[in-house]
Amino acid sequence: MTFIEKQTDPTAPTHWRGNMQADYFYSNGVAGDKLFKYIKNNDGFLATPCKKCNKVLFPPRMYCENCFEEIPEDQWIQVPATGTVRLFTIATINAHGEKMKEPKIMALINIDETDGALLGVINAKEWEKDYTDLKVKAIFKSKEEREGTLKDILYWNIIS
Amino acid sequence: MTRVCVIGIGHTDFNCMTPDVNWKDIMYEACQKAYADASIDPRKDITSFITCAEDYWEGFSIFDEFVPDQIGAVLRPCCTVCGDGIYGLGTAYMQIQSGLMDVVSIEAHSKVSDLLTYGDVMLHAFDPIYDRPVSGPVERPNYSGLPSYPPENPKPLAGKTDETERVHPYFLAGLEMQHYLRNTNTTEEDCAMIAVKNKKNAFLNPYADYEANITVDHVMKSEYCFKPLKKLDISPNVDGAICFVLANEKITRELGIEPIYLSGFGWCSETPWLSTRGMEAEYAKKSAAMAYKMAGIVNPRKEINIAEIDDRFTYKELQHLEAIGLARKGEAKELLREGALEIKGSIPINSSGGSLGVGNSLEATGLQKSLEIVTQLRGHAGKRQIPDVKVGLAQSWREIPSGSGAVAIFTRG
Amino acid sequence: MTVYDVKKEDIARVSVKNKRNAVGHPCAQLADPNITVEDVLNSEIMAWPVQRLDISPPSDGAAALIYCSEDIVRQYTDDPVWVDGVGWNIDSTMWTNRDLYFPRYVSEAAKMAYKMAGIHNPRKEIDFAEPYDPFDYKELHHMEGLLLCDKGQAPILTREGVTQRDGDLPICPSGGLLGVGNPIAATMGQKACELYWQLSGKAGKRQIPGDPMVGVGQAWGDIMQMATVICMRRG
Amino acid sequence: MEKSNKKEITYPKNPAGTHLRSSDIRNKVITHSWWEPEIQYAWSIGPAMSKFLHGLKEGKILGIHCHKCKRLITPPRSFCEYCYGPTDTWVELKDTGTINTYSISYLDPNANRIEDPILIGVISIDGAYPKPMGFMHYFGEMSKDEIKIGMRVKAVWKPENEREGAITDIKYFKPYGGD
Repeated sequence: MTFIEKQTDPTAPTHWRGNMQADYFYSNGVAGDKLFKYIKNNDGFLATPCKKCNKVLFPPRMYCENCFEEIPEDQWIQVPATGTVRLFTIATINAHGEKMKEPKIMALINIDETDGALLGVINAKEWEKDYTDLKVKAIFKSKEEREGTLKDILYWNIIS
Repeated sequence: MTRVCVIGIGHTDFNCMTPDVNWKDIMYEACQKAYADASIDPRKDITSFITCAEDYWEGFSIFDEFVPDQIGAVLRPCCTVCGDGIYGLGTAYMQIQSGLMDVVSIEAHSKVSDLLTYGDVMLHAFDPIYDRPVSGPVERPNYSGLPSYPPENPKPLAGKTDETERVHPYFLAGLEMQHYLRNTNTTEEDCAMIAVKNKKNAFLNPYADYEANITVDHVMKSEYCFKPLKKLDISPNVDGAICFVLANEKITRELGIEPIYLSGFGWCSETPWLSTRGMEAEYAKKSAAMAYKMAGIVNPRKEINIAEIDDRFTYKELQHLEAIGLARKGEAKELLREGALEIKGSIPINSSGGSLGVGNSLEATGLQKSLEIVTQLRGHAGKRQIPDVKVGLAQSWREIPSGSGAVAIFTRG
Repeated sequence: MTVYDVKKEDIARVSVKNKRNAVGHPCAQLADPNITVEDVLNSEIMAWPVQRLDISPPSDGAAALIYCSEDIVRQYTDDPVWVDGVGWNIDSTMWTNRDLYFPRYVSEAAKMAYKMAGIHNPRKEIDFAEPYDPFDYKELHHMEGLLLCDKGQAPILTREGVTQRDGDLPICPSGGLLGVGNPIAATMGQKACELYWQLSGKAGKRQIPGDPMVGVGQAWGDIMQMATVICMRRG
Repeated sequence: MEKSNKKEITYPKNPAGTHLRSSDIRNKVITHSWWEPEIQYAWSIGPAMSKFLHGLKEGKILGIHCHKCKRLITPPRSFCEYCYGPTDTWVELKDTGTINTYSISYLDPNANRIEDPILIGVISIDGAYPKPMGFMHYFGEMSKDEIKIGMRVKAVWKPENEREGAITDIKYFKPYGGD
């Protein structure tokens, strides 16, 4: 093992506390900027069709990661802010590993008219229910409060 | 081209916390043991050094700088791979096969007990624009250019009330588990059996920290954290360090070491877009295909004698088994129910106890898996030794939220 | 500065040269055709002896290169640029326990790369270099580490104009980090791109006269302890 | 071999990128996302550093010996990075030394300009060897014009009841005449 004359005093210091101060400012990127500017003024989304892969990509991007082709700006389309729950989980633990006051229903939602999906929180409180395949609709903040981030979507309401 | 051999392995014990030693000490201990195992002097005989570490786990913004001293690499070629230790094996493989290096040391470790905010660091790996905000409230930082928390008054751990509403990033595993169970008709009880099996195997492994004698009922009655994922479906974190020494065949023979070959290696990364990722562990499938091809394995189910599969969550072991072709889709649960995955079964999986039994050692996970395979191939596995093992496979995943992983295949000479 | 009695003016010359070199670079953030040594010496003091114009700014940016094997290179190009040698080396974490006036880790990395590239006399065989220059004194430090001149001689070569683009040993013809910008982890990419452009004759306004054959690039990292070196040769 | 794929490689369309000013963010010309991760650590300091910090609390600078390499190392560590063997005997060093290198910083740790510059540098501690061997610290009781490489310095300690087992238990190093 390590050195020969060892520390044997159990009252000696053992830990050094510190934090990593790291605040980040992320540009949404050219595609993200376009989407979030649209969300600020509309209750809907934009998507990008890749003609080569025959897929409508959502969230929109400048290029398709599958075929690596650029997607021209004139091909962007508008899609509604509705979707179908592909997967859900009921989360009870917060990031600190403690129990939250109330569970949250986290879902991966297939966005209508696209081949893409978005993570979201479902606004419901039935912990035993199966939410898979339910239709949901994004509920946005009021237009004045929107800041151009994903947090402009408050949660998703079940519509069927 | 030369073949690549494992000539030394070394590791510390794995413990849920290690307040007495720092990260340098555990790295030093593991490396020193590996170099002694290979009977080489690192300051003379090793031509290249590799560490696998990720800055946020460690708490340093350039972890590379803290590496050379304790692995013996001062004023030598040394690099840090930001990723699982298994990628270090791949890097070493390339360096040796190309003839650039003769003897390479690979180290990976976990000192996760130093990290007080594990969930937040993992959440930091999510896409900041499309995924992270969904996890819960975030305060808008102060942009005046001054850090908002001076050192004499650090931010309190539990913070403001809304911060405790930030969901733990493991919710993504809950989503994926649901997908897996639904698509393969696997039950939560099947997943519970994985926890039971691996924690039982860990009893036979002297360095494992989470051995336990539990039943399916125990797991089923543990609370839902991310339904359907339960507390005992999740591998708990652990500290530990592992070091491997690889060399070309000529040096291995000169040292008089019975060669264990690193005969196949593959790696793959899926898109980071959760929206288009299939949640089918495609990364494991592709990396295994690459490794099988390199190792000349045509029928993995017949040719592989033993495997260590990433089991950071119980369902992951089953999902990965199917992805790498050791079971057909939906068939992993059948093998499990038959007992084929037990140490005495036809294809023993995670005889070491896996991450569920040893603990989740973060970036050291890939090397922990490889360590078990090499120990088994050497015949040094003691009470958990599996007879007549010739070919073993280690597979590792870069954990949530990634779709990245790698596979290494070891063969006894 | 103390060990070799280097003048602040000679260090500032590096910054002036690189910011002027960057004028022809399409990605340059800090090109300035008219900058003088006085400008550098009069810029605000950050941490003496380092002043504002001695420092490269952190920049956004990305660099990409495509390598291919010798077997298939002719499918893509008739005049490849070869990667002849690479080297890397790291010194102890405990930087307060060693000499800081000669970067041994750079020289060890350079020796590894030169050996691979079959370069026996770097000063004669290397036509130009792109050493890492986040601060102007680091270019001088790294020239010595890359064994392109004797210890303490780099400032003199700079003063005599040897390291100018049309000099005998052009250093940072791209403009380096001081002129182009410092895209932290992409710096070696930036330098390797410049080696490629210079060696393939595609550097445009920045082209070094006289068809350079061999170039060396270097990056630096961590806490004064890590160096990587790459040698490229015209095909 | 078939030479079919050859393409002239050119610069990208917009190599210099898009200039973005802080006013563009303030005026919401572009949208952005922000994140302030909560990242805290309690690093185990390990047996060597523990003894060293314990020593500082008692007003001592400790070093550790490596017999094989004939080094007396400070800050101490549990192994010698040169021979890769364990280190052996603890030695109490003097709290005096020599300035190895220094800088005069006009910026505080958050890059704000300050009038009174911070003197900071590396000190070779007396008794530790081979030279240079020591650590980084602040300098005080000297002006920015006085400081020079090779200057003799001595530690100024915090009062005993304020020491907490940290490198800052030494307030700074001051000029030192005698030997």
